[in-house]
Amino acid sequence: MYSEKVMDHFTNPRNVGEIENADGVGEVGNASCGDIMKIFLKVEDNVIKDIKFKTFGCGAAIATSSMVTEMAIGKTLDEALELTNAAVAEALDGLPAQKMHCSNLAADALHEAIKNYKETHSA
Amino acid sequence: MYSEKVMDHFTNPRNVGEIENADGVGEVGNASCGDIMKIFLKVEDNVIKDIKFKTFGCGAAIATSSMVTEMAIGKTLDEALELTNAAVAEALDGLPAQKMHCSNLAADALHEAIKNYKETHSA
Amino acid sequence: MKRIYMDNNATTAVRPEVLDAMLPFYREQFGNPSSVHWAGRAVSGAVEKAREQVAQLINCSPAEIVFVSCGSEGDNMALKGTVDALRDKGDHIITTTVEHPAVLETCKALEKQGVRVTYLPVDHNGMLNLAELEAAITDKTILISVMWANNETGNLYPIEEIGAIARKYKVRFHTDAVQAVGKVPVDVQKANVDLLVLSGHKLGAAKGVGAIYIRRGTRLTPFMHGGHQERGRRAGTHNVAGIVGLGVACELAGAHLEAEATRIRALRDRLEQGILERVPEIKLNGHPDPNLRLPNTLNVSFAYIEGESLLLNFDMKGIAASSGSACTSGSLEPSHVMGAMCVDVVLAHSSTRFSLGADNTEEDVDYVLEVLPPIVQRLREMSPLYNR
Amino acid sequence: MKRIYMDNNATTAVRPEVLDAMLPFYREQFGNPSSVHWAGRAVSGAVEKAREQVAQLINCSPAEIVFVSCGSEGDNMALKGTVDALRDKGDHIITTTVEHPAVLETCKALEKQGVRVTYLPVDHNGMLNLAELEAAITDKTILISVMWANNETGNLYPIEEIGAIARKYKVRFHTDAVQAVGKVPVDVQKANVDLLVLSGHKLGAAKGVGAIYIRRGTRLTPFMHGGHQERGRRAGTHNVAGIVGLGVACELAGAHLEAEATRIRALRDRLEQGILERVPEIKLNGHPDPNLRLPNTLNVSFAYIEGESLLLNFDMKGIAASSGSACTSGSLEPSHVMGAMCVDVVLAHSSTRFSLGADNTEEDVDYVLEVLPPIVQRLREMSPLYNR
Ligand SMILES: Cc1ncc(COP(=O)(O)O)c(C=O)c1O
Ligand SMILES: Cc1ncc(COP(=O)(O)O)c(C=O)c1O
Ligand code: FES
Ligand code: FES
Repeated sequence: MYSEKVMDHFTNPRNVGEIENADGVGEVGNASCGDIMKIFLKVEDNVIKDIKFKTFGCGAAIATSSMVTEMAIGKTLDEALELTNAAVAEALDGLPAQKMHCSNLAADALHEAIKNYKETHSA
Repeated sequence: MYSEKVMDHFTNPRNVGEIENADGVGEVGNASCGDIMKIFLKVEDNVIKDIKFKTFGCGAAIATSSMVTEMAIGKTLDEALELTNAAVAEALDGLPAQKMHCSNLAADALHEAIKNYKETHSA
Repeated sequence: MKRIYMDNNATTAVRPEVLDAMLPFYREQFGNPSSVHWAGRAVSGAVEKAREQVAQLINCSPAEIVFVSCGSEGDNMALKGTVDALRDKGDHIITTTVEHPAVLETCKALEKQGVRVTYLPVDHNGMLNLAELEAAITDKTILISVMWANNETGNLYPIEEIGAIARKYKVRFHTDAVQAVGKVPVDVQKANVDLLVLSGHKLGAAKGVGAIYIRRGTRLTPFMHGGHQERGRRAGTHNVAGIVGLGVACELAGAHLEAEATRIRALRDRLEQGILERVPEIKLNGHPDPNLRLPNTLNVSFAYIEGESLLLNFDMKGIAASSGSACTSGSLEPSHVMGAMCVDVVLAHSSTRFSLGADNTEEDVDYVLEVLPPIVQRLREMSPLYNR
Repeated sequence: MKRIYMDNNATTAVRPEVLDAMLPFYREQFGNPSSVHWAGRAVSGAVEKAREQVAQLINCSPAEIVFVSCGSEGDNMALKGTVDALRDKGDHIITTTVEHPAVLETCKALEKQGVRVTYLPVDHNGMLNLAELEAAITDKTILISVMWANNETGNLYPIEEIGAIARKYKVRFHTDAVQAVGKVPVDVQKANVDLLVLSGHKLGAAKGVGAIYIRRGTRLTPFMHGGHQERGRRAGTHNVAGIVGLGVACELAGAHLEAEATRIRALRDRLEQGILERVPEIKLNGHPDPNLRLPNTLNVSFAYIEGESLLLNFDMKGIAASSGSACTSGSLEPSHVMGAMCVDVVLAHSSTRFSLGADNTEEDVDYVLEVLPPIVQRLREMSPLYNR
C-alpha cells in the first residue's frame, strides 16, 4: 500500500517531539477524524532552525509529518510557506488515494506554525 | 439418481415392441409433457399371455414400462387391475421424487389396455 | 471407460494453470484483501492483478470490473441495479425470449414490482429482428438486455449492432456474455456495451466466481449491500482464490482465443456433419450457419426420442452431453429456448446439446459418431412415435 | 520473520483437511451437479453430503440449508427476501446498531423502499436491553434481526431469549451467525431461529461460500433469480469445491468445538490479562466478562494512538490484527460498533481487535505480549494527545 519512502519515514520518523518555548506552534486536524498534527518551530533570522512534530494518525499522517519537517528545516519562512501538501506527497513517492484527507495536513500544520510565529513575533 | 433395478430395466427393457392384432391397447401420457406410453396385450382366458410396450420418455418412464409388463404377464385381468403405480415403483426399488409425474403412468397404461380389451371383447 | 465430456456450456474443468494459480491462496496467502497487515497485503495485489487480466480480455479498464459470485449474480445485479438506479427515468426493459433464466426470472421478478418488460421473439433459427427491437424502444425504456451467445443453441447475437441502436436511443445496454467470453472475441468498446456479465466456470476457472463490467459512469444500485469491498459496488469478502483463477483463465483464453476457436470449430463441424450424415430424421436447432454460432456448440433434435433417455445411454458410453427435455430439468416444460424458436414440443424434448471444450480431440468426435447412431436407433425402436 | 495471525474474525486460513477435500472437485469431479451424466452425478452427491454436514452443526435438517456465496449474501437474502414475502403482513424490522454492514446497509437500502427499521441501541458494554426489544415490536413487525456474536467485540447476544420473544409475538427471527458458527455451540432449534446465516471463510473453509438456514415453512422470496438450483431458492451454478469444503469445515468444527473453544479461550484470556497488566491507559471494548464474548476475541483501545499506525507496527513484527479506526477502512468514521457503545471517538480510532484461531499457540501470545508494550509506548510518545 505505502511506498518504501513512506514506510521509512513511518518507521523512523525524523524530528519527533516538542520544542519547549517554541517560537511557533501549529495544530491541524481533528481527533474525531483520527488525525491531529502538531508542529513546533524554532526560528532564527527568519530561518527555520529547528522543527519538531507530534502526530496522532495513520502511517501516512506520520510519514508526511516527518517528511515535512525534513523539507522545512533550514528554509526561510517564505520558502517554507511555499511547501505544498502535494510536494510532501511527491517527496514520499506518492500516497494511496484513500489517504488524501490526512496527507493533506502536513504542510497545513507547518503553515499554521509559521502563521503562529508571525502573529506572536510581528514587529 | 436411479436405483440399480431402474438402470437394469432401462438398459435392458423387457417386452419392448408391439403386438400385431393385439387384444387390448392402452395409451397414456402426452407428448408435450415428454412422456407417452403404449401397452399392447394378448389375452387368453382372462389371463395376460403376452404384453409389449413402447415408450417415449425418460429413464424412469422406460423402466416403469418394462417393469409393469413383467409384473403383469401371466396375471389374470383382475389381478392386473390391482397393480398400482406405487407397486411398480416399489418393485424398482423406488424412483426419484422429481420423476413422479411420469412414473405414475405405467400402471395407468396397463389399466387402459385392459379397459380397451374389455370394451372390445365384452360379449 | 472412455470419458468424453461434451457439456462445456454447462461447466468446464478448471484448467491446470488456473488451479496452480489458485492453490497458494487457501493456506499461505489466505488473508482478507481488505486487511492492512501482511496477510491482507499479500492478497490485495493478487486481486488487482486478476482485475487487470479480466479487463484486458474484454477491453475495458480494471476499475470497470466488479467481481461477483457467478453469472446469475451478475445478471441479477445488472437488471435489478439498473431498475433501482433509473426508476425515475423509466420503467421499461427490453429483452429476448431466449435469455438464460438468470435474466428471464429476474425480469419476471421485476414485473411483479411494476416494471414492464418486452420479451422479443426470435425466428425459427433463434435470431432476433433488430427492426423489432428498435421499434420496441420507448422514452420509458431504461435497459436493453440481450445475451451475447445463447447457451443452448450457441447462437451469436449481433451485439455491435444492438449496441449501436442502444447508443442511438441513449438506452443502457446489458449483455449476458457468460457463454461468449473466452470462446469468441468480446470487446465492450466496439460493442457499445454498458454492462456485461461473465462467469468463471464457463471458461476454465472455478465455480463460484464471475465478474460484471460496469462502464465508467453507469449508475448501478448495489445488489449485495454491506461492506466497502469493490469500492462499495459489491459487499462480501473477496473469493480470492476464485478471483485469481478467473484472472488466469481470462489471460489464457485471450492468449489462445483464435487458435482454440479454430481448433474447436473444426471438431464441432466434424461432429455436426457426421451426425447429419449418419442419423436420419434429425433437426439442427439454432442458426444453420455454424459460423453464426459459438464455435463449440451443436444442438440437434433426434426425432421420436426423449432427451433424458438419450443422455443416459450416452452416459453409459461415457459421453456427457445435455438436453432441453423437461425430464432432465425437473420442470414439466421443455426448453424455453426451443419453445421460442417454435420447435415442435416433441422435438424440443429430444433436443441434445454437444458443447465442446479444451480437452476434446478428433478421436472423441469419432467415438461419438460411432456410438451415437445405434443408440438413437435402439431408442427409436422403443418409441411409440416412431414408424419405421 | 515470525508471523502471528490474530485476525481470524476477518478471515481464516483454509484448514488442510478442508483443502484436501476440495481439490478433487476442480479437475476430476468438475461437473455441474445439475447435470444428468457421470460428471454431474459425481458431484451432486458431494453437495448433498456437505448439506448434511452443515445441517448437523447447527441442528437442522439438510433440506433447510441453502448454499450461498458469502455471509453478506445470506444477510441480504434473509432481509430482502423477508420484506418481499411478508410485505402484506407489515413493514417494520427490528435490528441493532451493532450489526455487521451486511445487515445495516441492507436495512438502509430497505428504508429507501419504505420499510421502517428500529435500530436498537446497546449499552457501554455493547449489550441489548431485551425489554426495549420487546417494546419495539408492533403488529407491523415482520422481522427481528440480531447477530449471534459481534465481529468487533466478540459479544455474544442472548439468542435463545430473543428467539423466545420472537416466538411469543410470532415475529420471524433472523440471526447473522457468521462469527458464531464454529466457535460456540449454535442450535437453531433451541434458539427458535427462523433464518441463520454463516460464512465459510470464518471457520476454516474457503472464501466465496456460505449458507443460510431457512426453517421449514418460512416464506422467503429468492434473492438470486434464475435457474432451479437449491430447489429454486438460490440460482447460480453451485460452487461445488467451496461447498464440499464448507461441509468438511463444519464437521471438523463440530467435532472439536468444546476442546478448541477451551484452548482458544485460555489463550485469549492470557493475552487479555497480559495486556491489561503491561500497558497502562487502555480500555477493554465489549463485555467485561470474557465468557460473554466469543472465546477467541479481544478488543482493546490503546489511548492516544490511532489504530492504523499501531497495526503497521504490529505488522512489522509479523503480527496481524485489525482496528476500528477509520483510517484502516477507507471511510472517515471509526467503527460504528464503538460508536454505538459510546466509546469516545479517539478511543474508537485506537480500538484494536485480536481474534485468535486454530493456529495460535501460547508462544504466539507471549510474543505479542513482549512486542506490544514498547510499540504502544513509542507511538504514544509521538502523539500530541499524550502527556507523560
Ligand atoms: C458478523 C458478520 N456478518 C457478516 C459478515 C459478512 O460475511 P462475508 O464477508 O462472508 O460476506 C461478516 C464478515 O465480514 C461478519 O463478521
Ligand atoms: C447464458 C448464461 N447466462 C447465465 C448463466 C448463469 O451462470 P452461473 O451458473 O455462473 O450463475 C449461464 C450458465 O448457466 C448461462 O449459460
Ligand atoms: S418422462 Fe419426463 S420425467 Fe419421466
Ligand atoms: S490519519 Fe486517518 S487516514 Fe491517515
